[in-house]
Amino acid sequence: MFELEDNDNILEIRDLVVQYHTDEAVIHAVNGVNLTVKKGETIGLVGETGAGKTTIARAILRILQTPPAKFCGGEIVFKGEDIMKKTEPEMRKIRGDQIAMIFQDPMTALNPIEKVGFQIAEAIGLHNNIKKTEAERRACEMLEMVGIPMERYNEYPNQFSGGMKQRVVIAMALACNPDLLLADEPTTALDVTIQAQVLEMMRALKDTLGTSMVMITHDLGVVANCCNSVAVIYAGEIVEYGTAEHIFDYAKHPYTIGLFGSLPKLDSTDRRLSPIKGLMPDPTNLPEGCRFHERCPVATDKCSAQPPSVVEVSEGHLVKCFLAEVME
Amino acid sequence: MKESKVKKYSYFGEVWRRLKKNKVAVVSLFVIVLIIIIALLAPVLAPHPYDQNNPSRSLEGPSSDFLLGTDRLGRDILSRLIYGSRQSLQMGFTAVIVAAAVGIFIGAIAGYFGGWVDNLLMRLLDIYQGIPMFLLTVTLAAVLGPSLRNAIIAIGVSMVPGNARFMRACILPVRDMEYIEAAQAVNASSTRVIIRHIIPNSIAPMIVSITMGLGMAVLAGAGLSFIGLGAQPPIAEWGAMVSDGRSYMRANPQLSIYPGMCIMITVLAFNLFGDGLRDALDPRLKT
Amino acid sequence: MKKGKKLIALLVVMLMCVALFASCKGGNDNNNNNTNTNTDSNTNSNSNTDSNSNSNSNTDSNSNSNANNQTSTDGGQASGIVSARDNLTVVVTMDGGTLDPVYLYTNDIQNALGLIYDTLWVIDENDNIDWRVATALDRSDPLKWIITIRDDVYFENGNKLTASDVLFSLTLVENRRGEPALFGNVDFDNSRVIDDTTIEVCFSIYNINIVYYFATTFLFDEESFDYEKVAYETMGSGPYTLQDYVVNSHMILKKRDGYWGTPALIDTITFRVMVEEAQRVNALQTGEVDISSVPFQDIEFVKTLPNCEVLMTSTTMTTSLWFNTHPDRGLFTNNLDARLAVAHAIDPQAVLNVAFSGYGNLGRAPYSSAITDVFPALLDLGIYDHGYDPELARSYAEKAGLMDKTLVLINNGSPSNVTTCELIHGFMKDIGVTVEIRSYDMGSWLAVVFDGSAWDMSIDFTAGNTVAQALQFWWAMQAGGDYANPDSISTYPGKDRYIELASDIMSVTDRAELDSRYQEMTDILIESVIYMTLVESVGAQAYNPNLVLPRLMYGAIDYKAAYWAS
Amino acid sequence: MIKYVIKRLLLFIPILLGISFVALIFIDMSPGDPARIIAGIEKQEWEVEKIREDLGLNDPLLIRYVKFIYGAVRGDFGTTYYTKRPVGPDMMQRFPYTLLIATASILLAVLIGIPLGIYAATHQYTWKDNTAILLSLIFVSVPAFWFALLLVQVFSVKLGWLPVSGIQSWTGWVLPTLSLALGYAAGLARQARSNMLEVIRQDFITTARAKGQSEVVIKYRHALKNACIPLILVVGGMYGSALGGALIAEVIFSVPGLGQYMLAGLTGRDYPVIQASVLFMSVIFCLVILLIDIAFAFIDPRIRSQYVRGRKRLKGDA
Repeated sequence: MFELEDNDNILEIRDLVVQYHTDEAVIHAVNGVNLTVKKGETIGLVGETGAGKTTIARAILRILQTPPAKFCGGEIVFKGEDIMKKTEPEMRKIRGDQIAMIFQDPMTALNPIEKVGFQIAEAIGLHNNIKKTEAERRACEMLEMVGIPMERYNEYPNQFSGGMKQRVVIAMALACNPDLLLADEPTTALDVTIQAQVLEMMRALKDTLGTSMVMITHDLGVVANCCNSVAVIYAGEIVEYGTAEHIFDYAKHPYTIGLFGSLPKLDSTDRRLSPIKGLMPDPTNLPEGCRFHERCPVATDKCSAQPPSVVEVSEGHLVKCFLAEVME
Repeated sequence: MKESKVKKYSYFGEVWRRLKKNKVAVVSLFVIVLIIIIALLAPVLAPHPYDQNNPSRSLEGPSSDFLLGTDRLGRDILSRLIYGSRQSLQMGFTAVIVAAAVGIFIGAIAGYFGGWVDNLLMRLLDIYQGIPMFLLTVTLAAVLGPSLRNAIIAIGVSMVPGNARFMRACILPVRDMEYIEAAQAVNASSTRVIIRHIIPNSIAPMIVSITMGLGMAVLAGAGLSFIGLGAQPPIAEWGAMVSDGRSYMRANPQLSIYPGMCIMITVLAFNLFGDGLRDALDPRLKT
Repeated sequence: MKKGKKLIALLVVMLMCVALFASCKGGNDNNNNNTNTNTDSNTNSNSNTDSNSNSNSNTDSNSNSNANNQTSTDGGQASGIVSARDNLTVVVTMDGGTLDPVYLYTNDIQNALGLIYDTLWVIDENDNIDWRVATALDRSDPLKWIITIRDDVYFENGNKLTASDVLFSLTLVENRRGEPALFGNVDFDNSRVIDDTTIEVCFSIYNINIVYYFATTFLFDEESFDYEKVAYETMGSGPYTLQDYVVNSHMILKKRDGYWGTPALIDTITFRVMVEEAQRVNALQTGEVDISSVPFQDIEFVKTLPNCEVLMTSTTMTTSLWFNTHPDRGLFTNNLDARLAVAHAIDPQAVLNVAFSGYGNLGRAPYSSAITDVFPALLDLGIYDHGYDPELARSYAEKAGLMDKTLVLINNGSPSNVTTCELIHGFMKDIGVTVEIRSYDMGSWLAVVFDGSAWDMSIDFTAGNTVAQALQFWWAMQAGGDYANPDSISTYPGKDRYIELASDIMSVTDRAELDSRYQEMTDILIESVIYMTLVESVGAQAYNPNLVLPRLMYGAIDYKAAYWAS
Repeated sequence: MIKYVIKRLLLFIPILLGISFVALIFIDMSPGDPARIIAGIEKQEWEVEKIREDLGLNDPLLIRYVKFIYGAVRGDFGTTYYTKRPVGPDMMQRFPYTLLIATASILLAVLIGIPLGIYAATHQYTWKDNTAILLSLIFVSVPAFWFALLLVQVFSVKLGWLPVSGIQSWTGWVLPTLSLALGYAAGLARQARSNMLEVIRQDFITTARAKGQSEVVIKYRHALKNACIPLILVVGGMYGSALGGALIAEVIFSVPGLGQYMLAGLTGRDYPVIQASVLFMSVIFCLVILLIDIAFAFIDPRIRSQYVRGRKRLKGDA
């Protein structure tokens, strides 16, 4: 493995802006996101659906369909090089080998008419010029690692259950021992028991292979379970970033608080949940100032006038809200 | 409540809004409406009655009183084209509607009930489809006697198996959807489920196959005229005009070209509109 | 902007199609709206020639190059289009589907079989006997003919053709096709073979047409004859032998050495089946075929082709309008005014110009010119100069009470008949009478025609080329008329006298007697006017001018004697 | 798999019996009487009656049906009314030509249609896509016989490359096949295009892309294979109609096929010919459907895998 530069950040996203241009309107999916991922770290991206989490992940891997999607600015620095500047062939070398991705719906993530083993071997074969038989042996190895008997190498996706399929997808993603794993709501489509097994397995693999991971989810339980640090996303912006402890115990941003407020807690006695009122803002015309001010219980005129700046409430705990400035 | 009303209206509004975006579909819709208007106002629009022979002026080129010239019997081609639109559209629409109605019914029942009903109906369709379409149309036209009405029935009847299979293929996935089980849970009667839930939801692809089917029906009519069992003279029908004109292709190709163009424009318009409709109805297709 | 591109693509494709259509417009200028009136079509066709000259000139050069290398095999060079000098390609319009002459219903293939099988004699254009296998015919006693035949005729398998073969062949038609009428009056029981080269044929009653029937009866080899195989193989004694036969596609005949007569002059003759009339003209234009019938609308064009000459041949077909006088229908029964109304309303000249593009003659008599040439007296009967007079027709129609009625006009679906019906529909509409046209295919038309209550008028052609056939045809038209029981025929004035004259007309030998009988019979028909001849159609045959084609009866080509002049 | 095939084959028997019975009913109802057609117009009624008696047209429907089936089982389809030739051998002589046209045109349709459709799908939103669609639409909307005559005008008369008609040399086969194929190619192109568009949007394509697979491989291996499998059923259906559609090419290009034989039989009310041809065409048609279903089950791993693990129930075979 080559030597990293001074800092051990494996991924740095600076002021990333991504928009979707369709005939009717322009959708502002990502509006200036800044994020850093340290080596071996697992960062959780949390937010409601449609906040732009998946767009960020796909932007990192540059697999966004460019007719509708459009990069409007910002940099994605991966191991010191800006992904944006890379040519497509170079990108192809990185995809699957250095950055891998796991998708949400296992049911449709696998090619229905190709053997499971073959699909994994294909990933391996793409990035190391080794003989087919060698690639197949490695694929079998990966299957064993994710807890699938090697004999099922030649079976087809429709012969696997949801959970098993997701294991295959994970095996495929980790086949080339990537440095960064992007997991886009890997367990949402699975029921709870399988979810726990899959998360457990991912964490074990992550530790043995030392991969850093970006876990995208709207399930706070998953974040608590396996993320070192957390970034809360709202309407294409990171409104709060910090370690898991910061977010869970010392959440400052009204949206983050609202998120936790809408979670039933076992030990609490209050009868009613306090969900955040209203709906996600329309991405085609986002509100002025702080995107959250329409739904924010503690919003002031200032909030709707200008966008708040990022404030470091405590060491490593950033919040983008005027209230935070006051509190400090 | 405001929201719920918006929801109901928006489906068709949504479809119309998306359809409007697709310029080609709009143009085709305009052409279709134009043809339908021409067909309805045929007697008024046509400068001459369609069966007005004047043998002395046969096969004339375009002139002041015969804008597109005359055919072999000296009849004005333009008027025959205008009347022809009425016959061809009538042939197309009725044949397709007959085929769609019967097809949907059989397809729905076969798709919904499954099991031995499905098997029985499918085997019946096999028998039906076993007899090649052209033989079916020719025999029906021969049995019922050669006339436009019988040609329509013959074409419509021979398109039933296709529609039925298509409908069944649409229903199979829909049948296991939750909302169907939900309806069954409320023990709605099977017919109610079929009519209220299954058919409307599978109607989208059906509509598309109907618009495409229209083109096929007009062409099948032309084919029947080729074998001599299509529309009966002196009725003006595009297919028959193309078929009659084919032996004059060298010196007077216009006898075939004008009706041929009309058929092509109509079929093109319906197919393009069908394409547009399908994209509008199924948004996922058109990201 | 994206949508704009779609429209541009639409235009591009449209232009391409128009160009494609225009290309098929032949030589004349490409814009569709040039004047195309009948007279102009000549100018068009002239301009055709110069633009086509280049494509044709190469056909000429090819055929010339063939001329010098005589040994070239059949026309099958790479282009396979140009006919070599020792190959003749003839187009037939329909394939009978069998090689068994007895069951062959189309005369195209019959001509082809005429080159494989021999016949006793052939009737040439001016109606005299052209001897073939037979050398002499003694008809002194009309009921007992003595035929002497040659003794040097051999079949392909080497068997000698003897008198018993001839008698066998004559009886063959009798018992297989069950056609008593055709040979009805040949008494085969006491016809006998006198010696190897002479036969005695006896008749129960004399029929002047027997000489024509014998001219078309093929002579089989009795020893090797097989009732099954005759439909698939041929064993003839004629100048050609069958090399290849694919039904509905082609039949290739090869010259046979060992033929008793003067050897045929052309090595291989290919008969190609072409059902679609437009294709026949295309084949003539590319030079693929040498002889082919031509549809009327293309005669002008074919005349302009350098490798084509068009010969008009008289046919026995007359397109006529029948009135259904059967009492079940009643509209025309004993209602002369109604029939005259229709007769005056129709302009036969228009029918000739439109349905037959002007080729053919105006109908003059109930039968074709082939008969009136033999019996000229029939021509000046004045029945058929009805004269196109709409006003007179309208007055008759009012008198006959046709105004509010709908007349049903049926036809057997052949294109010229359908067009004639459409014309009649127009003419009758002019005098205020509605006519409903019902076109059938041949099968259903025959069924409807014999249902006296189902139709008022019918357009069809009478195929009768002999008086006998024409007469029988009328009987049948009276809805199942039957010699044996006259009361089955609808009543009209002079019926009994008509039956008396018609029943034994075929045994009349004296020409004067025949003339007077026909005269009287036709007078009776005038009164009932059950029948109006509109057009006596002709045939158009295109052939390569370098060919010499001797003619037989009714314009049939004698291929045996045909040869390439240059 | 074998068990399924046998089941389908056994199912043939009732289908074919059904088809021939329906055909007989159609014939019986149709106007026109073969005896009169054979006798021609001159014959008297009693003669026609005699012919009708010999042909056995007076026996009741059921007896004629049983006689026909009894004969068909033994391979004897009776003789035609006009030429008195046994119908069986006649059909065998003509059938290869129809089979050849139908197969050649469907193959050509596949070779032209599917690539055109895939090309259009992979170049969506460009003028290439629109032109491909419009081209295919135009071929779908032009009557086949008219198009055939147009082809003859251009390729035989104007350019002189191909013979006008007749199948004596292989060049004679080009135009009939082309005129029939383009109609089907258009249908296939549009089907292939919509399948391809459907497949390109699915998640496993994004997964493949995430694996670093090149766009070309994704399109022409993953997507193409998924898009083409359902096309097998479409081609199967088309093949059936091509057997019937070949008639137009047979009439115009003088190809001695079964279509013309059947049409002549129909217009001439030649009952043995009609019954035998209907039965024959239906056997071929059902065989084609069965072959297509088996091929589909065999090629599509989703269905084949069901059999490997012994699960018998086959999801709807439509």
